[in-house]
This record gives sequence, structure tokens and C-alpha cells, in this order.
Amino acid sequence: MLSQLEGSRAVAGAVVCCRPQVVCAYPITPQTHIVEAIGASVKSRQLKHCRFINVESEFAAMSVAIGASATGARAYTATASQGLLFMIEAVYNAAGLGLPVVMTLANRAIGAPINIWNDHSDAMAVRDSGWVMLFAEDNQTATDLHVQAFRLAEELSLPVMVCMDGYVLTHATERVDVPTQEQVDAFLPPYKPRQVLDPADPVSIGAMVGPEAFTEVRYLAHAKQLQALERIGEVAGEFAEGFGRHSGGLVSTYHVEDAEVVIVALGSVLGTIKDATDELRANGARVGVVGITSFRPFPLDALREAIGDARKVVVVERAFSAGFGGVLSTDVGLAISDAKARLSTVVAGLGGRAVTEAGLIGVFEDALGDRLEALRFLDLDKDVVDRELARMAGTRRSGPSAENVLRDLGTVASGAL
Amino acid sequence: MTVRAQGEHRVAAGEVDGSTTTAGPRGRPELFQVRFHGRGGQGVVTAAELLSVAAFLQGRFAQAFPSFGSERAGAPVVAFCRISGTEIRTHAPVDAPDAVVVQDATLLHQVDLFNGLGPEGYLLVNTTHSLDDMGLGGLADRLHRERIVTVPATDLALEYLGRPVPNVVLLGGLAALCGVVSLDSVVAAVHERFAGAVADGNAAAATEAYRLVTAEAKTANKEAVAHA
Amino acid sequence: MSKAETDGAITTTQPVKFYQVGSFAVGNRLVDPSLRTVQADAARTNAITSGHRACQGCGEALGARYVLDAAMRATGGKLVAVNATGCLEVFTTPYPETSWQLPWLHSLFGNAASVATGVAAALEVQGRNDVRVIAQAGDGGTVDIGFGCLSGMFERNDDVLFVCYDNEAYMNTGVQRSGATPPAARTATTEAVGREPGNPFDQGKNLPRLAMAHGIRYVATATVADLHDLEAKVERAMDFRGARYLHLLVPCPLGWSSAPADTIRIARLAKESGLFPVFEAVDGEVTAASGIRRLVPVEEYLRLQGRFRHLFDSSGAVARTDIVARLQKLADANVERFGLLQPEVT
Amino acid sequence: MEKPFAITLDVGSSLANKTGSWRVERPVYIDRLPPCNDACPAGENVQGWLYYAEAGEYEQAWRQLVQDNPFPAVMGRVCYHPCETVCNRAQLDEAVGINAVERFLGDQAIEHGWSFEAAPPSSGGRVLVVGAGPAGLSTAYHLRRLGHAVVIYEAGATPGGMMRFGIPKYRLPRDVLDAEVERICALGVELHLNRKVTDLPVTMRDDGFDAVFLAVGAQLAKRAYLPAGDSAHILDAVSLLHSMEGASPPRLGRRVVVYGGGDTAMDAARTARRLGATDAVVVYRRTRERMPAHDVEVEEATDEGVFMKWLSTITEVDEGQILLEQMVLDDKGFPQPTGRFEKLDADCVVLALGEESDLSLLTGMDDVEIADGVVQVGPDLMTGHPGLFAGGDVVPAERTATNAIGNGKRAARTIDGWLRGETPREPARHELASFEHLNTWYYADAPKTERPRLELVRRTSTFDEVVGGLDETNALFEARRCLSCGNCFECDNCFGVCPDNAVVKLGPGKRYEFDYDYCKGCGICMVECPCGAIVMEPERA
Repeated sequence: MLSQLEGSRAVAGAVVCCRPQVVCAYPITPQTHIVEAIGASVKSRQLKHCRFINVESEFAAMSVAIGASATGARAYTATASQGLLFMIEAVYNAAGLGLPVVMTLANRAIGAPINIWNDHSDAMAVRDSGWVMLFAEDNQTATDLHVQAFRLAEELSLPVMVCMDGYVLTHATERVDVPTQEQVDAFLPPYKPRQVLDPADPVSIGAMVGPEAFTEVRYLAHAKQLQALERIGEVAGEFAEGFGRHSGGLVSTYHVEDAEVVIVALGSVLGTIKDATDELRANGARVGVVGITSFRPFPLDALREAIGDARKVVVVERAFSAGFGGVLSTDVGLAISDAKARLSTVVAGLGGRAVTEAGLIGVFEDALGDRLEALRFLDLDKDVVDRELARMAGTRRSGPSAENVLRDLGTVASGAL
Repeated sequence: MTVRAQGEHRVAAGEVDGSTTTAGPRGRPELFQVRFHGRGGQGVVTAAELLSVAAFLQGRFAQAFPSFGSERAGAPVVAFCRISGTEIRTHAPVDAPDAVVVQDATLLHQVDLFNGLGPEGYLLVNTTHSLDDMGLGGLADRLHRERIVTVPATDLALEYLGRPVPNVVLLGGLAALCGVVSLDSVVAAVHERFAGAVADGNAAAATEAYRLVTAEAKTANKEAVAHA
Repeated sequence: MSKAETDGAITTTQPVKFYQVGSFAVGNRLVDPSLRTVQADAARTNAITSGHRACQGCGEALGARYVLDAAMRATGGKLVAVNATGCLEVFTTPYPETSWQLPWLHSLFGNAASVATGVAAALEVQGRNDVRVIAQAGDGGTVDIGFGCLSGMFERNDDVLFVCYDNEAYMNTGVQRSGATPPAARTATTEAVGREPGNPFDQGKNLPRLAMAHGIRYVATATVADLHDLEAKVERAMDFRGARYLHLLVPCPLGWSSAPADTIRIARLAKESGLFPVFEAVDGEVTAASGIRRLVPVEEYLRLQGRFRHLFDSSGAVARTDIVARLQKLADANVERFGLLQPEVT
Repeated sequence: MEKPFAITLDVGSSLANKTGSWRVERPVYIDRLPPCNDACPAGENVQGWLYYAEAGEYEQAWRQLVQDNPFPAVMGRVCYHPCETVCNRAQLDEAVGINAVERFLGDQAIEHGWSFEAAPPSSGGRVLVVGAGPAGLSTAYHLRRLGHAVVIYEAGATPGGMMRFGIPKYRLPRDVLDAEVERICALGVELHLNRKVTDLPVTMRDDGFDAVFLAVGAQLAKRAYLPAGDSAHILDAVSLLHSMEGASPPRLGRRVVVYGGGDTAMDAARTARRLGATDAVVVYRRTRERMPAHDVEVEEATDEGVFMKWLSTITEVDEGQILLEQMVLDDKGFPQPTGRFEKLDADCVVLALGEESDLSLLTGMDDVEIADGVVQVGPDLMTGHPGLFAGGDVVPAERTATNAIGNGKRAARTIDGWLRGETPREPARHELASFEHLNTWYYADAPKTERPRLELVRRTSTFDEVVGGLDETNALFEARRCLSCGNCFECDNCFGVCPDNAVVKLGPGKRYEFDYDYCKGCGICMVECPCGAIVMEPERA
């Protein structure tokens, strides 16, 4: 049903329609609005046959989900940032045990310095956990991806994480076509577990596996991800049939056909990039955009195809690996390793820093004019950095950089826009 | 909140109703951006959301979002609303608003309220004082005089609601000031979000604000003409 | 003079008991099967079956079978077990073999209580309230790394019986000190050197009392030395709904460097010396304590264990009278607190 | 269910892992010899019959008992029960009342008229038993059960020997004795009363016996020379007790002195009290500690008002009065005269100085050696004369009925062997189940049941039985106090305490066995076995 509502509530509505049986909640900004809304549905009996459990930590949240899923219940939770890191041991465990838990990750930066605003550092920290990781470009996609997530997870017996930008999407009120119960029931069959704790047919789940079989177990995890690579596109197709709109898939493209320069990115920044693209194309520049929806499994082939013959590929990412550079860029680089395209990484929007259309147009123009370095930090205040570097070089006890920088900028923490 | 939209899914560009709209930045048609200033607890975010709902009810695309922060009650806060005839893809903050709504005049000397507000911009201030009393006389040189309006929104809220919550009241004023949404859709949005006395009170207050602003705009126009 | 002597009657009647059985042996051919322990039953579940890789004389392997077999009987076999990482998990489920004979799930070291919460919640929403849930962990997985999740499970009063198999250190990783390691005990991280050898005094976490503080329905302690008592407590625990806690002392021949054959004897001495009080608490109040039958000084308990060897000389005589006295004080305090020398409180 | 590879496993699959290979020591079930069995002169398998008794299977218990001793009812009254003296339970609380349970079983048998299983068909062997005392009857019983024809020649008019003539009614009612003797005869033993054997070689030859068991007992009272006046009234204990079986009890007077310190002396003194003596004084030349009489007898005697005069010898007997000389013990413990004298009023003196055997029937048998008035025999109880065996009071041994019955059993085995031309193998004796072998934790505390005793007034006025029996309840109670030392009683401990489930329970009466496929040899079962029926044995290197 077409609605104007907050992203969190749209997602909550979709999740409720998926009839989860156990929902675990632990508060962390900016994920809270989602579980709050689901909790209300459980209390109001709009969502029946569901236990909503207020746990004492994210570690417990994922653990409860693991127990519930292994007992044949459809389990859901949501988290962000530090919360994801606190549950990371259980995140790996859920994937290792092949339990189809679905989790929303409201992407947020990781401290220190503590920062409640959006970037993708949290998602990148669990890149190798074995979860399927889908990124939403807007709230419509975020909503639809959750419905597809349960379907994928349960078909493949793999946990699926739907990543949506914290605040930028979770707190944005936009037009969303929220799935109806009927549509979802037709699309998502009841959960039939691959393995279940049942006195009638007892098994031991979670054995200790030694060198003699561990490699095989890990390979099978990879094989499952490759199956997911197949299914994600198909499921998106089946979703389009049932819901009358396209959402999800491996990648999305915008004006790539004849593009010289292609920007590759994850999440909500794609919308702004597309606006920039329109601006440039209006002036005849051949630029295009590739959005990656499925970050894990990583769609090497689809990406290579989408990029085509572009001579310059720019990865705009909201995370980076200190001491190295882009994270997503590494994967993109592998996809185009045998093409002649040159690759640049633009680190942008860290910790909630706005990524503006103007800034992106600048990136495109520099790329077109071959002025873009291999690694650029968009809108970096070089003077501030240099002054702090000097301070550190000058005095041993230069103090905490974060506070120094704020003092330098004359800003009171988080007060200003 | 969930409300039924007029018209079909995803209204295409150009399919918008006839209400007045001004050109957005970089000449993209029908984009209208509003920035709300207020204090935590004054329903600033709600105001932005209700405006987006009102627009949505008119079959337009809208996007509302707060200035993401961890402000507590009393602290200055900002919220935004984008309205467009075409799908809104950007998620960048609003840097150049077409209108600024000030829910609390005491912010005037604390925050740069007019940052990015262009010469064609609109300004709606909740106050019982005149612009000169507030030392804003000079603004007349920066903006069209008739696009600067003050409303005693808090008083109206107290009168119609019994509570000093000016946010919805100002939406009525905004509808009158720049016509980006109709009063009817504001009232409809209010009824979607609230119920009973609160809904009725807000609707009545908004309507009254709409009346006042319409009147004030007329006189301002006359002055403008006289000066010429 | 007895009555018989004064009136010449030729009968003195006494209640017939089974003195070979007492209330102590596992079973006896003479008593009604209903009065025998579950372990006396040739048809017991053997929740952990043969072929597991526990050390010779492992108290934990024994304790886990005792608890789960009793629970299996109490629930008519409708039981699911969740296991924390640790010896119990490692020696029972090395691929490709498992010793478990009931539905069993291992997730992580610190989350057994939460996983069990999830299992219980799933069963509830599926309308399978007949199936009950046990979470089990060693002392590390209970009092240390698992405590956060456990406290949450308690506080929410989730329908789980959590069993701690307490062998008083991290045995799986090579005998390191835990929050349940007793004072003066030698571990790999509290070596028996210096003026105060072994684990320091005035540290450690008393989980049964913490559990009681959560106000959960049922808390009990037990040892592998008194099977009747242990099984009665498991059965009782299964009568309650909501969060329940059972703290079971399981000697570890490896970590305590004691003779494998002495596992049960040592558990018995732990209780008879007063160092390990065996009691029961309902709704946060102690309702029963197993009295001491043959009180022994703590050194009789300590002497059998290499981890306390530094308190004795080569002849086995107490060398560190000061430390043994402090330990005796702890035992005396328990005797006092729980009235262990009075007739059974019930 | 399509399970994830390696991570999810089928239950119970660890059975494929045979942990028996870890073992360096293996537990083994054994039977140890309980102290009671070890100490029983009659060679009873006490623990064996208590095992049935504690289960309430009294007939089964009785049948187990009479494998070794055909006189449970008698033994349960007159035996001085050395079994109880060594009972391990004594170190816990009190010894098990074995004797009381034995009597209970014996009385049950009489009450329900249980009889022995019929003897097997004749082996052709024919044995003469001389004397129908405990030794003779026991031998006859066992020989019959071994299939031999047995003939008893008894000089007296009634069977039982000292059981009848040496033990007063108040300790052993005659109907009880008769019943158990009768049961033996019913087994097909030919009993000839009033048949005194005067010339054994002749009897053996003429009546054609293959072997003889000599059990004539010791019936002749030892006399001591006492200077006495003509009117002094002196008689001996043997004839006193003997005459009690006759029609008219002898007259003793009010003040009776008994001279001697054995059980017979006590019997005589207690009998005197019952015959109306106001004073019954036992005069003994040594001290209480050195008195041969069993404590229980002395206690009961003093209870009944018998007075003891230690360290005294009778030097002169006159009418109504005797002269005593006080003694002191020298450092070797021998009494030495002090020269101090005292007088004591006495209407009569009963001499209880011990008994001797009448061995005249052996006259002319040079190959039979006699020393100190008793027949010398080898460990097989055979005299120097081939085929002639002897037991009971005629051979050197403690002179108790129990011992005599034990002799009889042993003799029967050796006679049987001799008749078959084999040397009988003594059954191998297990290692003793001493207290250290037990894990007594598992036994609940339970004090002994006191057998009720007859009211004192009646004890001194009548010959009613002094000590009563147990009723079923407390007999069962008493039986269940048995620790079953060294013998599995199926408490399920080993089955329960094995961390590797390596003990197999074979079902009631079948005990257990170890599953060496999985037993890691930890030894917990050995330590926790209450009765010490498990040992650890090193695995072969």
C-alpha cells in the first residue's frame, strides 16, 4: 500500500508481514524505530504467534535468534555499529550453523571517537562472516529487501543482513509502497528448517570440526554463497511478479551503456549520485552509475558486465581500511582486474558527513579530466589534519586528536549542523 | 504513518496538480525545499513530516528528515522537507532551502537561520513582534518583502489547542505563504496523524494561521506596490 | 530397661528399612523401583552415551548424564539441551561422532543462556510447551563469560533450567583460574608460589546466591556424590516454569590433580567438610539444606587434591596451618549459615 | 532431515569410539570372604543366607543355611556366635544379630515344617556313627546328603548328647531340639538308641561298616579330691544337669556352691537357682577375666542372682559349711595359695571342673593314639586306624556344640572322600573382606535389635526360655543390617557411577558385568562399591 512514512516504520511493516516468530531487540541508534514498531505490533496482536524479547545485549539478541532459528522459528533482529561489533561472535556463529536469521543493519560509524551518524564501517567489519549482505538504495528497496531476505535465507539456510543507511534512510519520511499481508503470504512460504531441535528426531547441532573436515565445511559455506548469487536475481524477479515493481537483484545500473566514467557505490548515496549524473549528462558528459545491492555474495560477473568498457571506475564508499584504502574498491578492482579501466577510490560520508551533489559532480569532473587520484577523501579539511599532525610531531603529549580537531574547528561536539 | 495517496503509484513528472511551485536549484522543476528551525520538543521533525504527508496527499513526491543528531529537549534542532513533482532520489541535506520556518524566534540570534536562503526564498516566523522589533528589518533588502511573514503561532496553538505547540499551526501559514501545499491537504495530514481534540484544534489553528497569513501577504503586496 | 524387659513381651517392633541401601546407594534389588535412582534403571536414557572423550574419572561427564537422564525421565523424553563451549562440548561432539542422545545445540562459550531463551521462545510460539529446555555450561561459561546472558535469562524469567557443572577452573584450556576457583587452589594462572600460593582469598563469585538475588523460582546446589539428592532437585526444577538454576559440583581429576577413582569421594568430602554447602532455595529463600552426616576437617578434602598440595608437607601433614585455618573458617561459615549440622531443614 | 555436513551429527554415534583402549587397569568383580563366614565353626555361609533373609525369602535362607548346619533353631539359641564378634558392622555401630536371625529361620522351619531335600540315591557306602550328639548327628546328616547309608549307635535313651544333657531347658527347649533331630532322622538316618558300643573293632567287623565316625563326646565329670565329712553333700554338674532330664529333680538345699569357672558351672548355678536355692555361689580359683565361661552366660547368671567368688579354692567340705582359701595370681597368671582362709555356708557343693570322654570302646586298637584323654586325629579327622574318624568333644578342640557340628561337616566330607578313594579338596577360601575393603558411606546407621529377655522373676522361678526370638519385622530389620561384606548385593552403584556407561546390568540376581570396550579404567566403581566386591587389575603389558 502506497504510503508516506518513516523508513524504519516501512521496514517494520514489511517484517511484520513476514510473520517472524521470535524478534529480539536491544536498543541502539539508529535502529530503534524498527524494533519499537514491531514490538508495538506484537503487543497489539496485529502480529500473532510471535515472541518479542527485550534482551540485555546485542550478543544476546543474536544468540536468542540462533536458538529460536535452530528450533524451527523464523527469527529476526536489528542492530547497528557498536552493537554489530558486540554481537560479532554470534554473527559468525549463525552463519556457520547455517541458520536463516534475518537482521537489519542500520549502518552507522564505529568509534572511537564515538559517532552515531551514518557510514558503512559496521557492515565492512562483518564482510567475511558468511552472511548474505544486501544494501538498500532507498526506503522502498529497504522495505522490499526484507521480504526477499526471509525467502532467500530460508531457501538457502543462510542468514541474511539487510543494510540500510542509518538516519539517512531509517529516519527519512518518504513515499513507500508497503507490501500487504496477502502479497507477502503469497511470496513467502512458512519456514521449513533444514535442521531442527526436535525430541522426535534428535540431532547434535554445533559439533567441533577439526582439520580433517574444516576446509570442506568452509568451502560449502562458499558454495552456498554462490547458490545465493544465482538465487538473488531470480528471487528479485519472482518478487517483481508478485509485487509489480523491481527491487533487489545483484546490481543496479544507471546510464552505463556508453559511460566513460562509472561510479560504483553502496546504499543511499546512489540517489544523489544519479542526480549528479543527470546534471552532467545534461551537459553531454558520458557518466554512469552502478549500485551494488548484493555485497555478499559479491557479484563479480554482473559488476564486470555493468561496468562494460568504461575507462575510469570510481568507487565512492562510506568506509575505508586504515593503512590501505577502500574496502569495496578491493572487490571492484578484482571484478575489473582484466579490463583496462583505471580505478579510483573516493572515501566519502564518513560518520555522517554529508555527500553533496556538488561534491559528486566534482568527483565526476576530475575523473573525466583525469585529475582524480587513486585514493581521495572527499571534502577532507586538509588544514585541520596538517595542524594536528604538526601538533603530534611537536609534542609527545598532544592529547586526543578528535577533541583537538573539534577545538581547532571551534565546534562544540555534535551541536552544529 | 500510513495514508492513502491520491492517484496512482509513483506519480510521474508533470503529473502534478496546478499549485504554485518555484524552480529548485540547478533548474530542476518543481523541487521545493523547506527547512524548519525550532527547539527539541517543539515538534520540528513532526512539522517536516506532516508537510511531506500533505504533499504526498496531493500526489506529489516528498521527503522529510531531521538533522540527524542527539539533541535533547530545548536544544536547537532542524528538520527538512523536500517536495517535488518527480521522484526524489537525493539523500543529501538541504543546503539551499526555498523556505525557512522558524518555530521559535529566540533562535534568531543564536543560529544562522537564513544560511542558503536565496533571494526568492520564503520566511515564516512564529512571533507576536514585528520584523523591526526583532531587528530583522534589513531582511526586506535580501528577500521579497511579501515573502516574509510572521504568525503568533504559539498564541494560536494555546488558543485552539490549549498547548504551546506551534508546529502544525505554522504549516497552515506556510500553505498560505507559498502555496506549496494546500490548506486542505495540511488539514488532512493533521487528521491522519492526530485524532480527536488534538486533530481538530490543530486543524482549526492551522486554518486560522492560513487566514492571517493570506491577509498579511495582501497588505504586504500593497506596500510593495506603493513603494514602487 | 526396655519395655520388653519389664513386661516380658517377646516382640519389639521397629520400622523395616533397607540398610544396605540407606538413602545413599544408586539402587538396590530390594527396594521398589520407584525408590531407586534414575541411574539404577537399566533403561535410563544415557543422555551422554559411551565413547565420549572425557578424561578417566571425569566428574562432569558423570554429572551431565545424571542431570539429563533425570530430566529426560521428568519430561518424558521431551527435552532439548543447549551447551556452552567447554570440556563437555568438546569431549562429546568431535566430528564425526556425538555422544548425545537428545536434541542438543552448541553455539558459543558465553551465550548458552540466551540461545536457550531462543529455543524456549521458539517452542512456546510453536505451541510446544511440553518440550522443556536445559542450558548447561561449565563454571567459566556460567560465572564469567556467560554471566551477562545468564543474568538476562534470569531477569526475564525465561523458561529454562540452567545447569552449571562447576569444576572450579577453565579445564578445557589447561586449568586456568575462573571466578569459581576456590582460595589457595593452584591453577595455571594462580601458581602455588609466593607467600600466598594459589588463588587469592576474598575473591570469586557465588552464583547460587546471585541467582537467588534475581528472585527466580528455584535455585539448588548439589554434588555428584549424592545422586538421590541431585535427581530429586532436577525433578523438582522441572516442576517449575520460568528460570531455574542448578549448581553442580563436579570434581576434575585433571585440574584438581586427584586420582580418577576419587572423583565421587572428593565431591562427598567437599560437602561433608562444609566447604560446598548443598541447599535448595525457592523464590529467593533457602528452604532446605542437606545436613552434614560425617563432619570432616577441610584438610581431609584438600589432602586428596594436588591443587592444594602446597598446603601439606611430604608426609601429608598440614604445612600451611594458616591457610588451612582460613579455609576451615569458610567451611565453618557455611555450616553456620545453612545450619548444616542441624537435622535436615525441610 | 538433510543435515549440514560435519556441523550436525546423528545421535549416539560416539559408540564407534572404543575408549577401552585408554585403560591401563581393569575393574574385575570378585567375592571376598565375609568375616562371619570365616569365623563360623560350623562353616556356615552366613552372608549367603542373610542375602535371602533380607529379601524376606526365609525358606530360601533356611535352605542355604542348612547346607552347612542342620541345627539352625538350636544354634540360634546355644551358639556363642563368633560370627558376631568379628562382624564388620561392629565397627560402624553394632554387629548384625546373626544368631537371632538364625534362630528366627530355625523356628520358621519348625513352624512351617520345612524338610530337607531327599537324599540322593545310595552310593553303596555304609558308615557307622557312634554317638548322637551334635557331631554325630551333623556327620550323619552330611553323609546322607552325600548319598551314604548312615547308622547311629547311641548309648543313651534319647538323641542330642550334650545339647540335651549339657544345656538347660531354659536355654534350649527340648521340643526345638527334638524337631531338628527328627528332621535329620527323616532324611533316612538309622538311629539306634540305648546301643552302647563297647568294642569298636568287633562292631565294625560284625555289622559291616565301611567307615566309622567316633563322636561319643565327653560325658564323665572330672573329679577333684576334696577332704569332706561323711555327711557332706557333693555332686557333679554333669549328673545334675543330666538328672534335670529325668522325672524327679534332685534336692540341693537353699545354699548351693558351684566349683568351677566354665559354662557348665554357670548352667549348674542357674539351674540351682531355679530349683529354689536362695544362694547360688560360683567359686573359682582365678579371676573373671580368666574364666572360661562365655560372658553372656556369666551376665545372665549374675542377672539371675548367682554370686561369684573369685580367687578361691575349696579346701574342705563339711555339713552345711565349706572352707575356702584365698588365692593370688603369680606373674605367670597361675593362682597361688595365700594361707588366708574363710568359711562359707553351703548345703551342697556342685563340682563343675570339666568333662572327659569314655574311650573304653577303643581298647585294643593300638593304631588309635590317645593323648590327654582325647583321640588324636589328622586334619582330615581320621585316626591312625584307617576308616576310623573322630570329632566333637573326643578330639582336641573347643568343646562347643557349634564346633562339634563343624567337625561333623568336615568329617562327612573327608569320610566321603575316603570312601570314594579320593582326597577331598578343601574349597578354596577367598581373601578376607576386611573393614578397609568397604565403603561404609552407603550404609545407613542402624543399631542392633535387642532380643527380648524373659522377666527376671520368671527366670529364677521357672525353666521357661530366657531369651525370646525376633518376630518377622525385626528379623528382617536385623538381616538387612548385613553389609554383605565382599559380596555384591546389587546396589547398582557401579552401574550408576561409571562416567563411561561401561557397566552392564544383568538383572535381578545376575549382578553386573563390565563393558571393556568402553571402560577407561578410572576405578570409581571400585572406590564406590560399598561391599568391596570390585578390584582393579593391571592390564597386561
